[in-house]
Amino acid sequence: MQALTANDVAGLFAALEKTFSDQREFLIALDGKVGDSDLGITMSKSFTAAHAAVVAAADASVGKLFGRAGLSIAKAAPSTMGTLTATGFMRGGKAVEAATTIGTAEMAAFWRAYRDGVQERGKAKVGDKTVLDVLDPIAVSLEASAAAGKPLDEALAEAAQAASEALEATRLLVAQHGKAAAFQEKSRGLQDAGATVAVFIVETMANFVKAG
Amino acid sequence: MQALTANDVAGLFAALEKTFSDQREFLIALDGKVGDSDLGITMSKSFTAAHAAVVAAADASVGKLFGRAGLSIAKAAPSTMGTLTATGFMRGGKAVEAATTIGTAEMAAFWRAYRDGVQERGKAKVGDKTVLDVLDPIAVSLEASAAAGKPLDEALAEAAQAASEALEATRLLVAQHGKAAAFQEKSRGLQDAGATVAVFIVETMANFVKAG
Amino acid sequence: MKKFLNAPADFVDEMLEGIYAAHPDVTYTNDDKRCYVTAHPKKGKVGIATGGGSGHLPLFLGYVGDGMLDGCAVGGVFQSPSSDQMYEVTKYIDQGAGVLYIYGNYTGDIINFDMAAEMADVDGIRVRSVVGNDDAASSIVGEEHKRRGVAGIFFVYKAAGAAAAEGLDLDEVVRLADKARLNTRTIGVALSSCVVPEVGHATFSIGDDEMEIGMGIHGEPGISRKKLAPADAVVDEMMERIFGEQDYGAGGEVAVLVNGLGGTPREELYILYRRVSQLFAERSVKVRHVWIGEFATAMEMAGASISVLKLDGELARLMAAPARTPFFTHVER
Amino acid sequence: MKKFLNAPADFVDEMLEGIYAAHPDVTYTNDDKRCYVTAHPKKGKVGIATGGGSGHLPLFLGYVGDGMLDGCAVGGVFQSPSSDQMYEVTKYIDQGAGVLYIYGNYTGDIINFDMAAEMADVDGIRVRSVVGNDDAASSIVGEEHKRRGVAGIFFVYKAAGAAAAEGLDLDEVVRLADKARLNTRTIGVALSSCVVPEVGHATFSIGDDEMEIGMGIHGEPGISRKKLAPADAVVDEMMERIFGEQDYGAGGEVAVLVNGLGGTPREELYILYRRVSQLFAERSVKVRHVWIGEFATAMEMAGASISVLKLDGELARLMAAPARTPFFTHVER
Ligand SMILES: Nc1ncnc2c1ncn2[C@@H]1O[C@H](COP(=O)(O)OP(=O)(O)O)[C@@H](O)[C@H]1O
Ligand SMILES: Nc1ncnc2c1ncn2[C@@H]1O[C@H](COP(=O)(O)OP(=O)(O)O)[C@@H](O)[C@H]1O
Ligand SMILES: [Mg+2]
Ligand SMILES: [Mg+2]
Ligand SMILES: [Mg+2]
Ligand SMILES: [Mg+2]
Repeated sequence: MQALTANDVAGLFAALEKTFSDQREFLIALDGKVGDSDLGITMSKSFTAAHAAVVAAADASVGKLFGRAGLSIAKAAPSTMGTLTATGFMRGGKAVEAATTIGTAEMAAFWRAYRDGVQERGKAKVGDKTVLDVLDPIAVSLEASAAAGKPLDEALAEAAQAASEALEATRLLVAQHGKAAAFQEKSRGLQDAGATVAVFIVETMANFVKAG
Repeated sequence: MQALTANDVAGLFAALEKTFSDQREFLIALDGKVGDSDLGITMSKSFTAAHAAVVAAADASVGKLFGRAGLSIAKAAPSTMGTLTATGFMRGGKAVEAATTIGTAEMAAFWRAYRDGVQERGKAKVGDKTVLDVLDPIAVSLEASAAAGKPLDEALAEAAQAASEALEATRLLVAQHGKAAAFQEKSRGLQDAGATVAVFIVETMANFVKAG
Repeated sequence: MKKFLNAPADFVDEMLEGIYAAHPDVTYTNDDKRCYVTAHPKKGKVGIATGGGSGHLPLFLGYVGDGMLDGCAVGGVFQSPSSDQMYEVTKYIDQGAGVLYIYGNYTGDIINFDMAAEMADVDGIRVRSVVGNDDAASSIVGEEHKRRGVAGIFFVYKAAGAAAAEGLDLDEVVRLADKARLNTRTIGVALSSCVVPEVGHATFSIGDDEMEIGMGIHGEPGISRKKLAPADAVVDEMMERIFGEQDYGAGGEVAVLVNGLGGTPREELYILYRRVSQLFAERSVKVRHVWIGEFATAMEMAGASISVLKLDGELARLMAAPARTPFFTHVER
Repeated sequence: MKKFLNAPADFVDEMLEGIYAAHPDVTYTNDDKRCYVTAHPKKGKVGIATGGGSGHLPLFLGYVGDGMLDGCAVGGVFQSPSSDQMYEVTKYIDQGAGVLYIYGNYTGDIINFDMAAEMADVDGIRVRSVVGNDDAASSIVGEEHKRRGVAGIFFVYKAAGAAAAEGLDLDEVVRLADKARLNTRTIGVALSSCVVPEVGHATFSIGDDEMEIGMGIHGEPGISRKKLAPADAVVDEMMERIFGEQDYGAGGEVAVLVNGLGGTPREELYILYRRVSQLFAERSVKVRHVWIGEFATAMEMAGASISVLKLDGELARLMAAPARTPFFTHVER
C-alpha cells in the first residue's frame, strides 16, 4: 500500500501485538543483562492494550487512533519504555491528526514528533545509548525520503534499515540513563534494549505496508 | 577418703569442671536430638563458674560452699538444667550447712534435699523423663547406705551405679516437660539429657572420693 | 551465617548498647545491661515485668514503656535470663503496689521467674505471675497448660499495661491480664529457619517448597509439615483451628494481630490479613483492633502467625488505651 | 519462591485489599486501588503525593497519613505506577493549595510524574516536584543528580509533611523539602537478594560470605562487593563515605535512620546503630532524632542502610513534629 488509512490501523496494531508477543522472551533476556528484565513483559502488555484500544475506538483519523493507542500504553505499561512509547504515539498521532491518509510526508511528521516527544520526556541526548539513538535516524531517513518524493513502502524500508544500523551502533556506547547507567562500562558491547524496541516497531510498520 | 571437708571442695569442683568440659560436645549432641543443643554449653559454663566461686569463697563449711556453687550456677547458666542444678546445690548445701564433715549420712541428706528442691522447682514427677528420674534413686540409694552404715566411698559408688541404671531406664519413657515434650514419641528410645547430667555429677563425686 | 555482628558472644550485649544509645526512655539496673527497665517508673503503679530469650525483637524488651511494661530481664539468644536478673528488675520496678510477671510458658523461664519471685518475697515484694500460653498448635484442647507462649502475649501485655496505667491494683491487673490470656489464641506457620549467632548454622531445615504449621519460634515441631499452599488456603487452615477453639459469635468483636516472624515482608502479611478479614466478615464478627507487622520474631525466620483476642467491654477499652515504647506506639483516635 | 501469596499477578492488589481492610484512615480514588489516598484530606493544605514500585513497604504508601503525605500512586513490584494514576491521586489530594510530588530518582518514575504534572496543569493544579537522590553510593560527588533515591526520602517526607501540616504554602513546603533532600545522605549494604513474585527467582546472586556496599534496593550494582566484615567495620566503611560528603561540625546536630532492607532482624540494626552512635560521639555531633527499623525495604532482602540528615533549627522542628500513618507514628515528647 502507498498510504495508511484509518481502516488499516487495527491490522497494523495486530501485527505489532504479534511482534512483541514473539519477541517477549528475547526482550526479557536483553533487558536482563543491564536492567530489570521487564521489557519483554511491558512491551507485550503495551501492544496488546494498544491493539484492543484501536479496535474499540470509533475515531476516523489515523492520528487520533495512534493517540488512543499511546494513551492505552501509558495505562498498561508505566515502565520507562512503556511511557516513552506512549508519549511517542500520542505526540506522533497529534502531529498527523488532521490527515486522512498517511503517506511518506505524514509518516515522517509522525516519527519526527515521536522522536521529539521521547527526547523531551526522557531528557536524553543522541549518543546516550537510548531508544533515541534509533528514533533519530528513523525521523531523519523519513524526512529525506519525503523530500525526495519516495513512496511509503520504500521510505519505511529504508527507515527500518537505518534503524537497524543505528541499533548495531549502540553497542559502542555506554549507557547514561535508566537502570543500565549503573552498569557503565559493562553496558558497552550490548545493543540497547529500548532501541531494539524502536527497531521492532518500524520494521513491523515497514512489513505491514509492504505486505498490504 | 571417708568424709569430705571444706578443704576438699575446690578439688571436687575442679573435677566437676573437667567432667563437663570433657562431656561438652556429647551433651550438645544429646540435647540436640529433642532439645536446643545448649546443654553442653550451659553445663560447662555452670561448673567453670562454680569452681571459680568455691575457690574464691572463704566459708568454712562444705554446705555453705555448695550453696555458693549453686548461686554462681544460677547466674552463669539460667537454662532449665542450669537453674535446677543451682537449686539442687543450694538446697542440698543448706541441708548440710551445720556439718563440718560430709560422711554417708550427710551425703544422703544433701542428695535428698537436692532431689526435693528440683522436684519443687520443676514440678515434674518421677517417670516424666527428667533429671528427677536419676536424682530419686541417688537419694534412695544413699539413704539405704546411711542406714546400713556403709562408708562414703562405697555408698557413692553404689549411688552412681543406681544412677546409671536409672538413666538407662529413661530411654523407655516419653518426655513430659521442657523442649523435649514437644517431640513426644520421638523422645522414646533416647536417654534423657538432664538425667545424664545428674549421672555425671554423682559419678564425678564417687571417683573423687575414691581417689582421695 | 550472614549477620551484622562482631563477636557472636557479644551479640546480645551490643544490641542492648545500641538500644540504650538510641532510646533514653529505657535504662538498666544493678549495673547489668540485661536488667532492662523504664527510665520513668511511676510511684504507686503496679509494676509489670517480663523476660525471656533474645532474638525475638520487639519481644520482649520492646514492650517496656508507657502504658505497657516496666521492666524486662534479657536472656541470651533463645535462652532464659537468670532468676537473679529477674529479681533485680523486680526490685527496681516495684513502686509499692507489687509486681506482675508476664512471660511465655517455657520451662526455663518458669523455673527462673518462680525463683525470682521467691527472692522478691524475702524483700516483702508481692509478686504474681501470668504465663502466656496462646499457641494453639502446641497441644490439644484440654492440655492448654502445656501450650507455648508466642506472639499473642502482646495482648496480655497491652491489657495488663493499660490496666496498671489506669491505677488498678495488683489483683485487678492480674484478673485482666489473665482474661486477655484466656481469650487469646495464636497459630503460626514457618517457611524457613533462623541462625543463632553462637551456633552459626540453621536451627532446623525445611524443604524449599514446604511450610510447617504450628512450628514454635525456636523451631519446636508443629502440627504438620506440608507443601506451601496459596496464601488464602494457608489462612483458612490456620483460622479453622482458631475458630474451632473459640466462638466469637455473630456480632462479637475481636482484636487481631498478624505477626511476621522476621524474614517475611510486610506485603505478605497484608495478603494474609486480607483473607483473615474476609473470614471474620463472613461470620459477622467485627475486627475492632488490628495490628499488622513484626511483634514477636525469630530473627530472620520467614513465616507468620495470627493471634485473635476475643473482646468484651473491658478488654476493648484496654486495647484502645494509648501506649508508647521505643518499639511500639499506639495512639487513641 | 517461599512467599505467602495467591496468584503472583494479584500480589499488589491483594496486598492493597489487606491494607484497606485494616486501615480505615486510607482509601482510594478513581475506583482504582492503586490510587491510594488519605481518607481525611485537609482543605487549604498543600497536598503531598508520592509514588513508586511496590515491594518496599512501608515505602511508599506507608507514609500517607497525618503530618506526612496525602496520596500515593502504587506501582507493580519494583515498577513505576502510571502517569494516569499519579494524575488521579493529584486531583483528589489537591485542596486548593497545590501539590508537591516527592519521589525517588528513577527514570520511569520521573517520566511518569512529569507526565502527570502536565496533565494536572491542564486542570489548573499547581504541581512542583522534589526528587529524592540520597544514595551516596550511586554516583560520585558532583554527579548527585544521577543518584538513586533510597531510605533517606523518609526525611524529605517528614520535613515536607510537617511543613504542610503547619499550613505553609507550596513554595515554602518545597523549600523545606528540598533542604531536607540536600542535607540527606544514605549508604546501604546488601547481604542477600530478593524475589519478585512474578519473576519467581532471586533478582541477583551474592556469595554466602559476601556483602555489597552501595547496592540499590532493586539490586542495582553498588560500589564494592567483598567479604562480609564485622559489623563495626561495615559501619565504619559506610560512615566514612557519609562523613566524607558532609561536614556535621563539632556541636552540630543530625537525625539518623537505620533501615533494615527486610530480611535483617532488628537486633542487628541496633548492633549497627551502636557503632554509628560511637562515631558521632567521637565527633561531638549530637544525634537529636533516631529511627531504627524498617522504613524502605526490598521485600526479603537482607541488608541495611544508614541515612543521616544534617539538622538546622527548622529541620529539627519539622523532625520533632507529630505524625501518624497506619505504618508510622511519631509522638512529640
Ligand atoms: N531518559 C531516557 N530517555 C530515553 N530513553 C531512555 C531513558 N532512560 C532509559 N531509556 C530507554 O529505556 C530502556 C529501558 O526501558 P525499560 O526496561 O522500560 O526501563 P525500566 O525497566 O528501567 O523502567 C533503555 O534501554 C533505554 O533505551
Ligand atoms: N520441669 C522439669 N523438671 C525437672 N527437669 C526438667 C524439667 N523440664 C526439663 N527438665 C530437664 O531439663 C533437661 C533439659 O535441660 P536444658 O537443656 O537446660 O533445657 P532448656 O534448653 O530447655 O532450657 C531435660 O533433659 C530434663 O531432664
Ligand atoms: Mg527494564
Ligand atoms: Mg537445652
Ligand atoms: Mg525483619
Ligand atoms: Mg522483615
